Amino acid sequence: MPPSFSDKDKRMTMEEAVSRFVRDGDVLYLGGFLHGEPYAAAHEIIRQGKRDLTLSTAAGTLLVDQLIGAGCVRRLITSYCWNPIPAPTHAFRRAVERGIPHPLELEEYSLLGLSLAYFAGALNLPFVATKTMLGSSYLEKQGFLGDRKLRVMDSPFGDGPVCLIAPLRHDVGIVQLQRSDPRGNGQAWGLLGPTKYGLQCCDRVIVCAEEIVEEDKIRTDPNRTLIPGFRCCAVVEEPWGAHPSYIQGYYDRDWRFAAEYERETRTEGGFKQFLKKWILKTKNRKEYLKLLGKDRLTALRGGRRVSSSVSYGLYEGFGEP
Amino acid sequence: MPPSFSDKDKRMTMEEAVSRFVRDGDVLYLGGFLHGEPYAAAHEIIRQGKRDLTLSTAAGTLLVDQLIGAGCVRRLITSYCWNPIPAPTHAFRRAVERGIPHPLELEEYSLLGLSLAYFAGALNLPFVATKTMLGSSYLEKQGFLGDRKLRVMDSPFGDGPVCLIAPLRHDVGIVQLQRSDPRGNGQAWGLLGPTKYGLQCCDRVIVCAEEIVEEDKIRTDPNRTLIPGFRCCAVVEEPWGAHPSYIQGYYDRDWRFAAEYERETRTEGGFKQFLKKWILKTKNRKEYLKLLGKDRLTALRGGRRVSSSVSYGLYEGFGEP
Amino acid sequence: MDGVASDRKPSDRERMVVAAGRLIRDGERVFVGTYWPIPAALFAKRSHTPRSVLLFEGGLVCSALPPRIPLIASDPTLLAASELAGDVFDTLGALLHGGRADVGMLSAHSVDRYGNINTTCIGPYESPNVRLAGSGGACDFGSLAPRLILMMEHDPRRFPHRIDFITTPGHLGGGETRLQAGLPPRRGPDQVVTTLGLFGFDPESREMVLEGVYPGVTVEEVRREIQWSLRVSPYLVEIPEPTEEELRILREEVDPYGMFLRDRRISSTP
Amino acid sequence: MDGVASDRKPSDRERMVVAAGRLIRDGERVFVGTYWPIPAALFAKRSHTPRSVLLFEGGLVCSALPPRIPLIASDPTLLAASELAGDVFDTLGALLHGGRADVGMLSAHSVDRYGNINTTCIGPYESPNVRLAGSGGACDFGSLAPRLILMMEHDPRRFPHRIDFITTPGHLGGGETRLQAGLPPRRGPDQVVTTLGLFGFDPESREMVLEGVYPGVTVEEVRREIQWSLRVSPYLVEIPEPTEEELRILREEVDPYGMFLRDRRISSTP
Repeated sequence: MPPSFSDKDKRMTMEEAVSRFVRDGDVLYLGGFLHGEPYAAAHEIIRQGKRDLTLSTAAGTLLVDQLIGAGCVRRLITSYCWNPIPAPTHAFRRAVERGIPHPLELEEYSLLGLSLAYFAGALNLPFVATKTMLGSSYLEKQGFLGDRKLRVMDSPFGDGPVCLIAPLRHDVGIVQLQRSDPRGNGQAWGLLGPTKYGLQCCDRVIVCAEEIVEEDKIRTDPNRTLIPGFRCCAVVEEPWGAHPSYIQGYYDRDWRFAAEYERETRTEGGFKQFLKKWILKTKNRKEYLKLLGKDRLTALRGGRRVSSSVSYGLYEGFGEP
Repeated sequence: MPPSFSDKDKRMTMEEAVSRFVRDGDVLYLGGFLHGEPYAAAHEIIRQGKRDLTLSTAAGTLLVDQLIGAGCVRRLITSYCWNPIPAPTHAFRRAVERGIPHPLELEEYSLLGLSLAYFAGALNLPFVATKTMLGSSYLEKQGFLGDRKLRVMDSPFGDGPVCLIAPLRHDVGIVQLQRSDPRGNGQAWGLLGPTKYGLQCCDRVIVCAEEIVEEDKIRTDPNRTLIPGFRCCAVVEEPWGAHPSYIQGYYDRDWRFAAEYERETRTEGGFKQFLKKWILKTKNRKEYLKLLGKDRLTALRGGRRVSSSVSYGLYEGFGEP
Repeated sequence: MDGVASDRKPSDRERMVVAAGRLIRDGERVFVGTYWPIPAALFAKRSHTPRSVLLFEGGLVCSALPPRIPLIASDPTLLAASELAGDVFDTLGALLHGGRADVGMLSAHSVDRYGNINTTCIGPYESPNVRLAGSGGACDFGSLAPRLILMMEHDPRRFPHRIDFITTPGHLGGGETRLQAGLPPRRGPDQVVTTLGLFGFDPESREMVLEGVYPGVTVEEVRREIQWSLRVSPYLVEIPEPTEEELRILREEVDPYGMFLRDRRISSTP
Repeated sequence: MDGVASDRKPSDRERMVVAAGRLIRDGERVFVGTYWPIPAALFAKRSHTPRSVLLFEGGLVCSALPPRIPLIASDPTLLAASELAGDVFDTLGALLHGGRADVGMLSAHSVDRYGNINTTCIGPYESPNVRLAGSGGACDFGSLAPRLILMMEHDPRRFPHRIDFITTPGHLGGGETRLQAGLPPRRGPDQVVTTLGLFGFDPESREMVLEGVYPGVTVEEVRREIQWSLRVSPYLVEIPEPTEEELRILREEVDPYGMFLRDRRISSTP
């Protein structure tokens, strides 16, 4: 049983969070679904040279590409890996096609299939049965999970062949979201993907937030909380931590960056230069943002569109009518 | 494939909604989990004398008791039926113990088991596997669902015996929640129980809301929407529609009412008097509330505790940086 | 608020609530069932487990104190104390079935010698003499909680030779039978706290064993309340009376209106 | 915003987007895959399906128009048009697997004669010559959508004799093979809209059949783009050119920046 961290202020730097809680060989879950990808955390993982990770994420983009190209990843669990502009993620391709910088083992699902595997892992269900993926090559091409991934059987309830999906489990998970309190009660809004269930599969959760707010503010709207604070081991305040992905209400996706990345990383040498410039030579997120420049950030801020507030009520005593 | 109702104003009276969309013999899902129980709708079902319903709900309370005592229910799918004060729900007991007003067939699960059956029904999954309920009598006492409810098998992934839960499906579902737009994009906050999944199992959904608001207001905070409007067939504006249950932020549970109900309905005659006074002799919710009295309602209003608002951002063009 | 003075002698129920509360350790994540677990968990939180987190089956995670005592596990007052409000899968799903909670607390109607709980029916299921509430989340607590504490008021009918329906699995037939049924290892009821004393379970046979009694309660008195031939621990202890401070917390802070302790919740004007 | 005037001749891509959009009926609940389905679904909504509801795999339900054209299915601009923002289970789960949507639209990399789609790899899976993106929600669309429309730009490599990986099941080996695999009945690809014309599937053999070509396109031209021996419908039609109004909507309202239609999305300064 993992320990309870419920009552502690768990704020720390990204450097400390990654150094303490991400270990070589871990099964590492990265939250987000094109929205809310934890780039700042991934860059710190690259800086610290973590190795032999099994990466699990709903959909890989530049983020996964960078971790692969930097040599951190030995195995990848995902539904997808591509640059959304759309174009290839070249480091991913080099790894799969040519074993550069080293071979990559794959375990793939459809997005719904993977989300169900996360759901099963979150609840520790023995498996979930589905009709998706039947007839596809996913049933034949099982990778390093072997027979602990999918099985086809005849439904005992008479629905014909069904696909059984086994639970996934993660050692550590990282999410970048809008706000959190110092204990890790993280809140997210906008498109949520399968992030809640992916995180719930994790023994340790690192919450990276655009803003740290008081616990009382979290309690004004507890329906937005993705995962309870006691499931969290570290809280990192990291504004712009999802760039070039986006955080709903905070900043837009940096489309130009994705297009530049695609061109610059077509060769191994180009990728190494990118890596050096944006990740290895920047000590932390602050330096990365400085390199990016204020104007670029300003251009990515959208307009404000504010939610109507609601009342949760206050029920204090047992008065007479 | 049920038709799309996406673009219509579906507001109508409770009388019309129940008369058009709840049919004798239906499998009827009632939303809520002690919070947000749709009393106004249930009372209208009693007034219209609907018969032979199969009632499905996460936890039965006075609401289910009244529908049973009034003779509307032939079969009940639930995890629980009791008066939360706590005390027996006497009409439920009379039906089960003595077949009054007529026998009641039961199909019971644990709350998590039932929630998983709703989840499977919502997604139309062939089944879900779990470790809960193993060793309990729920495995032996399968009722009218027969072998379309639960099965125990050895997990092909090597987890020993597991319990397979088949999906549940509902003809029509009713939910009482905080607010909705005229198309049925209903929003709820507070404790959510398994209501989202229970509703998603329904072919027709009746949304009863404390308030009807503009569609634009719903769009300021789309993360609160429980189920999309196109899944909804009728929208009823029904303030205090959950009394004596509660709606978070609108009114408290009427504990005194539950205690009075318990005493008054111990006998069949007492139940009939209650039924006459509160349901049959009131033509609609307005008359019920009048009978209850303004002072009693006022006493149930809690204080206000307002959520901090958040921005979803506005992303309009593709400007140069 | 009459009679909250801490010099009044503790009632049986107060002893039970305090004894159950003392079993909770600080920082634990506690699944709180409806009825007696509510004052017990809140008592613990106000006395010695300020960092415990209270979990409720309908989807709430609370590490703060609610403005008033909740009357059920789905009371609207809890939202002011919640850092997470979600659905059944957030709590019973990811925390209980997912194995991320520490302990569950349940009120039980009747229990057999292996801690199997019946809250469904007396007599045959299909045509019972007395029909009871059913499970709610109780069966889930019993199936899955790593540690399980039951709370019960005494009455010989509540401790029968055999129960007619296993609503919540305890140790089933004792020994390894629970494991054989496929339930997760190292779980099942650990303690039963009643209005007379405290019971544990034999680590081999999994049979209920009397381990403690309140001051002035005799083993014979307990045996009279239990239909089977009760085993008594060789290390039977006297459970210390609630301290003055414990009583003060319970009466003045946890349940000042006497909703649970003086049955005010079931009078018509609470 | 150069060149939006509707007197410019329609491009192949514009023909494809308009032809695909025309297949959507008003009020339909449309799963919109990333890339070409985005302008096609928005074109339909702005021209003849104002009441269609756009569904996105990550958890969005939108019946309003977004402030700008979304570049992917998870674009932040969509939140201003969404009446529901949730998770994968709200859309791919309850609406797609749950059977509450009408149609799915997908961009495909390559497709075989039975409409099976490969977006995973060319060459053996374990050591491919070319590695592609993978499924995302595409396999789910193909497995489950009651009606499925594929969109593809022509290139003979995109219509090979056989594909190396079934990312998204079409009609598998044709005939009843899809049903035999356990996939839900009455599903699988219905139409393939390309930059040359429109294909359907034979109701018995489930083989792709050319059903329409754009003005000026010959059957021979289409055959050259397809590696297998293509069947042509005896009722082959000429697909009407986009009308002036359709082109105006597409160029001025749907994609005024040319993000899709003039590849502005992949230039470095969008």
